[in-house]
Amino acid sequence: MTSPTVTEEERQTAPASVRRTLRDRIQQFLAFASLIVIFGFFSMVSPNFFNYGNVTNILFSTVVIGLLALGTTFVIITGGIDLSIGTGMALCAVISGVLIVNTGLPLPIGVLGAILFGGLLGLVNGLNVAVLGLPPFIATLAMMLVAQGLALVVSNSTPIYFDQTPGYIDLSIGSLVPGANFPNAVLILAVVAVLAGVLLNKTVLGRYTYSIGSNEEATALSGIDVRRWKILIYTLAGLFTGLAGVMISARLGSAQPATGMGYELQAIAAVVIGGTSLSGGKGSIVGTVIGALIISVLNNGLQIMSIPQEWQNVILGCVILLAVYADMARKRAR
Amino acid sequence: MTSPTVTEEERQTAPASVRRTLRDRIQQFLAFASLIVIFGFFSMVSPNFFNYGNVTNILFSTVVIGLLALGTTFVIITGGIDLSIGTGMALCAVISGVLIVNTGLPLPIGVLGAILFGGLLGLVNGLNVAVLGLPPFIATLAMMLVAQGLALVVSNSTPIYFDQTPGYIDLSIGSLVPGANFPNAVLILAVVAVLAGVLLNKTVLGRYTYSIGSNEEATALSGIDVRRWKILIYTLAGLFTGLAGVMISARLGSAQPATGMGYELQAIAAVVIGGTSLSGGKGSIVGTVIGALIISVLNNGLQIMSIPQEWQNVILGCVILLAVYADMARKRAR
Amino acid sequence: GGSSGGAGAQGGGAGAQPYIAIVSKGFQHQFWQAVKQGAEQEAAKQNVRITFEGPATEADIEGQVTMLTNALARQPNVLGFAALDSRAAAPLLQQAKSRNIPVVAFDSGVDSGIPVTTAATDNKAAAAEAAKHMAEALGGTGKVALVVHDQTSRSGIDRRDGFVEWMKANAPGIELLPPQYGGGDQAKSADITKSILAANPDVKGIYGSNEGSAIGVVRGVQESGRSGLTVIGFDSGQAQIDAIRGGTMLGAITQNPVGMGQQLVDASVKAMHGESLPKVIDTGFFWYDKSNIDSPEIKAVLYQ
Amino acid sequence: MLLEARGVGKNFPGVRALQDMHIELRHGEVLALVGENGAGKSTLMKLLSGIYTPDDGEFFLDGRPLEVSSPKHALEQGISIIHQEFNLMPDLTVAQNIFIGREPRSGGFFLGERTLNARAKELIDRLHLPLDPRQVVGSLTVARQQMVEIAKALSYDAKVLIMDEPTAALNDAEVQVLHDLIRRFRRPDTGVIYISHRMHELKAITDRITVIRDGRYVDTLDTPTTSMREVIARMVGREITGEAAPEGVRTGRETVLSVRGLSTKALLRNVSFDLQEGEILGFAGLMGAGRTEVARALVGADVVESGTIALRGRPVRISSPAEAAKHRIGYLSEDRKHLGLLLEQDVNSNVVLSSIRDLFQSFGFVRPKAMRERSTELVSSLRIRTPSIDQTVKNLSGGNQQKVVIAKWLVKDCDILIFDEPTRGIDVGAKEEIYRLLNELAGRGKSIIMISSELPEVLRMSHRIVVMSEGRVTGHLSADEATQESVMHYATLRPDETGPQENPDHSATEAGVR
Ligand SMILES: Nc1ncnc2c1ncn2[C@@H]1O[C@H](COP(=O)(O)OP(=O)(O)OP(=O)(O)O)[C@@H](O)[C@H]1O
Ligand SMILES: Nc1ncnc2c1ncn2[C@@H]1O[C@H](COP(=O)(O)OP(=O)(O)OP(=O)(O)O)[C@@H](O)[C@H]1O
Ligand SMILES: [Mg+2]
Ligand SMILES: [Mg+2]
Repeated sequence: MTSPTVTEEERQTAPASVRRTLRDRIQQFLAFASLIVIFGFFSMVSPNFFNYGNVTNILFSTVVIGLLALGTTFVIITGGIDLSIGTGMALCAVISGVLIVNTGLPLPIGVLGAILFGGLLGLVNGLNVAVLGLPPFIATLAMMLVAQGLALVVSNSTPIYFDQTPGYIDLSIGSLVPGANFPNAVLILAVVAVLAGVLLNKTVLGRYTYSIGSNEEATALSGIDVRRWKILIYTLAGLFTGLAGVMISARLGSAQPATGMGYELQAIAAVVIGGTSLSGGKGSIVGTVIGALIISVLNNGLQIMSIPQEWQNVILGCVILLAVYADMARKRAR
Repeated sequence: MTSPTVTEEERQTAPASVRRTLRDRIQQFLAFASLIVIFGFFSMVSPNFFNYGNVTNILFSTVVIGLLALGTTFVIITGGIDLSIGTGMALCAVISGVLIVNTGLPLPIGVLGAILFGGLLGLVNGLNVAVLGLPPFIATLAMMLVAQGLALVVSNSTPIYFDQTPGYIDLSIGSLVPGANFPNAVLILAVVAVLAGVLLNKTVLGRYTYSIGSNEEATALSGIDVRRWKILIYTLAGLFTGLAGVMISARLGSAQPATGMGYELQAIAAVVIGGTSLSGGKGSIVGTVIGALIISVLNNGLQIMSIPQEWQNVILGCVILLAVYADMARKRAR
Repeated sequence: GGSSGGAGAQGGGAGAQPYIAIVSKGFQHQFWQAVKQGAEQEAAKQNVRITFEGPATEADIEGQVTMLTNALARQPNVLGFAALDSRAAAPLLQQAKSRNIPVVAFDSGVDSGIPVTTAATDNKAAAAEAAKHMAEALGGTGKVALVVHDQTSRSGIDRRDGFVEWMKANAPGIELLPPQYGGGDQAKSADITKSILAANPDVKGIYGSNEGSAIGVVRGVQESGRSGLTVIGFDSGQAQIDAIRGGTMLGAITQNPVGMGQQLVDASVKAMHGESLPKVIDTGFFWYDKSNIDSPEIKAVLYQ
Repeated sequence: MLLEARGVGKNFPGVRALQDMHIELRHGEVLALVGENGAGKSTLMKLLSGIYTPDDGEFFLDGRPLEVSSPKHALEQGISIIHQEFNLMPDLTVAQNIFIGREPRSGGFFLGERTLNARAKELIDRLHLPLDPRQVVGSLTVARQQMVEIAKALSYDAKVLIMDEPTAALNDAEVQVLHDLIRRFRRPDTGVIYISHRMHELKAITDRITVIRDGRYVDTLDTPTTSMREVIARMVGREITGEAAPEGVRTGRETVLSVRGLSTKALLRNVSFDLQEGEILGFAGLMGAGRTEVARALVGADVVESGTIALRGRPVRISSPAEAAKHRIGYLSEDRKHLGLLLEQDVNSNVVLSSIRDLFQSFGFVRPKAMRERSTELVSSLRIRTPSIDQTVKNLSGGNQQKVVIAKWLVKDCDILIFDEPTRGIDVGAKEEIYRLLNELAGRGKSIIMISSELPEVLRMSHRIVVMSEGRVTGHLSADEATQESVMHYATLRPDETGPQENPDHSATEAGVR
């Protein structure tokens, strides 16, 4: 990590806008600092924390929450929320199992099918929010319940095992680099995060995501088809949910219909810890990734240190408070 | 149920304000309609649904969620959210056990202590939100984790039983009216709901709750000490959480440290189904009570009909969508 | 934030004291606390260090897998493991094997040859025992309802299926209602029980498949003011013991959680020293009711 | 005929906003549309931009029937609008706001951010606006936000440009810039509809004036041959006679508020002034001079770095508007939408908001009847056009919303009232009423700070004037000394030109009044 340095001269001659970008960059680096502090702390107190194996573990355990958080970042920036991502993920995992194991479709088609099914769930959310005008909280709460039930119905309340398709499991725990023992899941998360970043920062979709969250009415008055974009954004979040379903079932070697509840809260927490505002208009992919990492570093570190389990949540809560407070205080200080 | 009738003459001469109140009343009656429709449906399809015993069951099963939802209605109207009510409730139950069973304090003092402890949790939330300026989602998420951990720590991960204090259990399942088999818990919920209604509609606190939710900055610039009122409102929600802790432990005859997670989402759902907007400024106690009832009528009715359980959530989700949609369509139609 | 006081003793796998990492199916519930207690007792006796952890709910399979990963990162001498879904953990168990960390399974079996032994109860047989007592108490006829804690976890499925299969095979006069699932939450299970009673006034018996479900059933029956029902539960805990003494509950099946914890640690120590172990250590289950609840052998396996 | 409306009508629940309205915009002309607050001007424009659909009547564009189904549709047909209320995305930058929906793209989907900023820069330079394309709009002052709106509207290649009170937030210099822009926009194939309550602007920029009243068409007059007096008479149906000079100027009264060396991190440097009992103290200056910031710092809405505030000689610390209110100081914000009103609530709730605790409660319980009585009283005394005090404030016309804000502070009985742009968006008739009100308040011994960007207003109302420039006080003028020229002299004085008057040591709190 090399922090950008500027000579005093440059700073004085640089136009305001350039200076601003610079400051933004430094600030994101500072947001990173919370994470680094926590990381450093655990490295010091526990000999088993900072080594290749455990850092890989941390990254690996970030994958599912990370994917869900990435998708929901878009929704939250529009000022919405998506509670259906947890159980929706379980349903997509089951669909993947049905397609690949029960139906015997080829792996790539099954995976694509599951992801697209996630998109379908998102589409329904989007229609409910944008066309029927339901509050996102209600629309996605209902979808959360429906997906939970359907996952059980479709799977007949039994896990679906992928033992016969080892390639599927390799999607998660396999390693592209032979011998490196670096799970593919982490690579996938990285690639998807970059894609999400590009989508949010460099495309029209991203621009309208911020615009809608910033002022939905004004966006509509500027001639933008807000409905259509909102539907698209929820659908996009659904695709991430679908991918998360694939990745969790690949990790577990099975589609578990009863999991998923509670993941939505963790993913939303990651997004908010990462500085995205629940009232919309503000947020970043980098922030979300940092937020997700903060949560998994904390979980991992506390477990590695063998802190009594009842205390782990207490500490987790306090550290989250501190991290967010520090981030805010810094922003305010500028 | 007699709907108010007005002759054409009255309507024409009545001043606008009176007419509006009337219309409001009719509309609240209409909001009630969703509930009635669902209730009527179950009464028709299942002979065992509509009878004294089962209606009492429904009311009784509404108590805990209802209490949590009432408290959190205030917070949501300010534009905030409180995720800590579920595990906070468990912690308060444990505190009640510690005070009454382990310490041997007299019952009323123990109950009061538990409720006040809830207020303390709320106070901490309020300080974090109003003074440190943390987003309510984060502040209360952290409190959710902390309370969950503390409930286990304080209780040593064991339930605390109230069998030596039968009076405590009677708070919930005892019946004031002898022989009527009408549980006290329902009476308590009713009384508290009325109090909450008075507080929200007739007091300065209620006024400011709405004002803060409508436009916090404008409220502050109008010379209102927004911080102080927000702290008060979160504290108030905490008191409700404390009471819910007392009521659930009285019902179960024991303080269960591991429960609570998930109750917050149900309570928030009840509030939102009841027409309170998560973006603040709008909401009512009557709505929240109706929302909580809709959820428990649905749960009860589907179970009574012996719908396979995996379908129950699917149906629950769809009905919630429909109920909220119908309510919104009606409001728009006016 | 002065709450990190519990962070004291831990020192990686390098210490002189052997270290056994135990990952269970749960943590907060009484049953697991009793297992933990047994394990701690035995650990003190054998002078080994243990850690005991488990996910918040039995649906959190990924959480358990992560805990297992982290437990392995702590370099234990032996790994104790109660799998929520044994196949999900297969790669990690493989990793343990390749690092020469013996695995001792407990509570329920692991579908693989890796564990050196399994200290477990046969949940299906235990549930069948419950069914037998139910049928006897009802004289072989009547409607029976099931309030089960979970529809996807191993223990939930076994305790449901063991009960149902025994009834189908041996008690044709008993009519079983479709099982309802309360997640082991007492209040929810109580509400479910009351709905069942409202919908089926002629129910004669109800079976609750774990502590939370069983206590919920008892509460539900009490709250609905019904009497003359035969309630059979599972596991122990003070509320259930009281219900049996008081007559609301006929009896219950208990496993021996404290014993399970002890056996687990004992077997782990043996595995560490390379001693040979039986493939299965049956930790057993017991039927208890008013008649034998105070007997020493039952008292020993109940937790309050 | 470029644009024509015939027999247009529009009803809202309980309100007949427009009735048989007609309007004719010729090619190449600037047509003024005037009328009292709530006359229906904005409603007519919203019909033209597709936000509402008319209940009756038709529109014609270049003689062809025009139906507008959505804002987008309006833009496509060449109708571009600056709405009375801002329609900006505060989290986006200036450039992003201007070109929202028309971003330069590559591959149809990827943004060309550099091109976007370049285009915005070009546009801004062409319009001579003091904006930086990359600045986030939410951090701009109201006036600059208004400029973004103007740039946005002009960036469309429009035939008809509609401006709904574009100058409400601008001062005279900026109004000149805007008028230049309009003159350059006017071509033989285009036309402008210009809504304003500032009568002297109409003379300067418009060709004809259409007057409407109570949702009905009244008359159309040729600007050059009409006196503003006539226009006003048609608008309000009566003669408005306002005094042209400040009323009841008193000197040598007790100083109630004395500010010394007030500085803030962002802008203010060593601001000092005194306010006397029963005085109207005007604050003049160009946009961004820091007048709003003085007010906010005074009431504790912004953090003060250094400086002292004394009330009747006693030093006080005011760290929040609530404390200010306790000291009987009230602040009426210039940004009514974001800082002044609870838009989703009714008139009644807004009017009583700041005084519930003082006037409308007993033992914590509110007294709804007392509140309603007082609200009703104010609605009629300020002539707020609303079907009832239960109307949601959002549904009031802009000017009437402004009156609600004023009503709120009239209910609360403060000793010191700071009015920041109190007549923004208010019609001539109502303006007179507000002037009368301010004078009456001062007459009752209240002390008033009036911040205004309309110089004539400052001159006519103020007993004394404080002039600011770039965060510093550059001049104090008595009513006799104050003229357009003298105020503008101090307002354009660069602080480094003020020589010895300026104390470079910011921490000095003892600097006297000059
Ligand atoms: N959405 C609405 N619902 C109800 N009434 C409305 C709505 N919009 C406008 N009105 C009413 O219609 C009337 C005309 O309002 P409009 O905004 O057109 O006035 P205006 O001429 O622009 O006034 P101003 O100069 O104050 O901006 C007002 O009485 C207003 O209260
Ligand atoms: N929220 C803000 N963030 C950053 N800068 C601000 C903010 N608000 C005001 N400013 C800056 O402070 C300066 C003074 O603004 P202020 O509103 O006090 O001026 P004013 O004299 O009241 O003029 P007007 O209200 O006409 O714009 C401006 O240059 C503006 O850029
Ligand atoms: Mg208007
Ligand atoms: Mg200003």
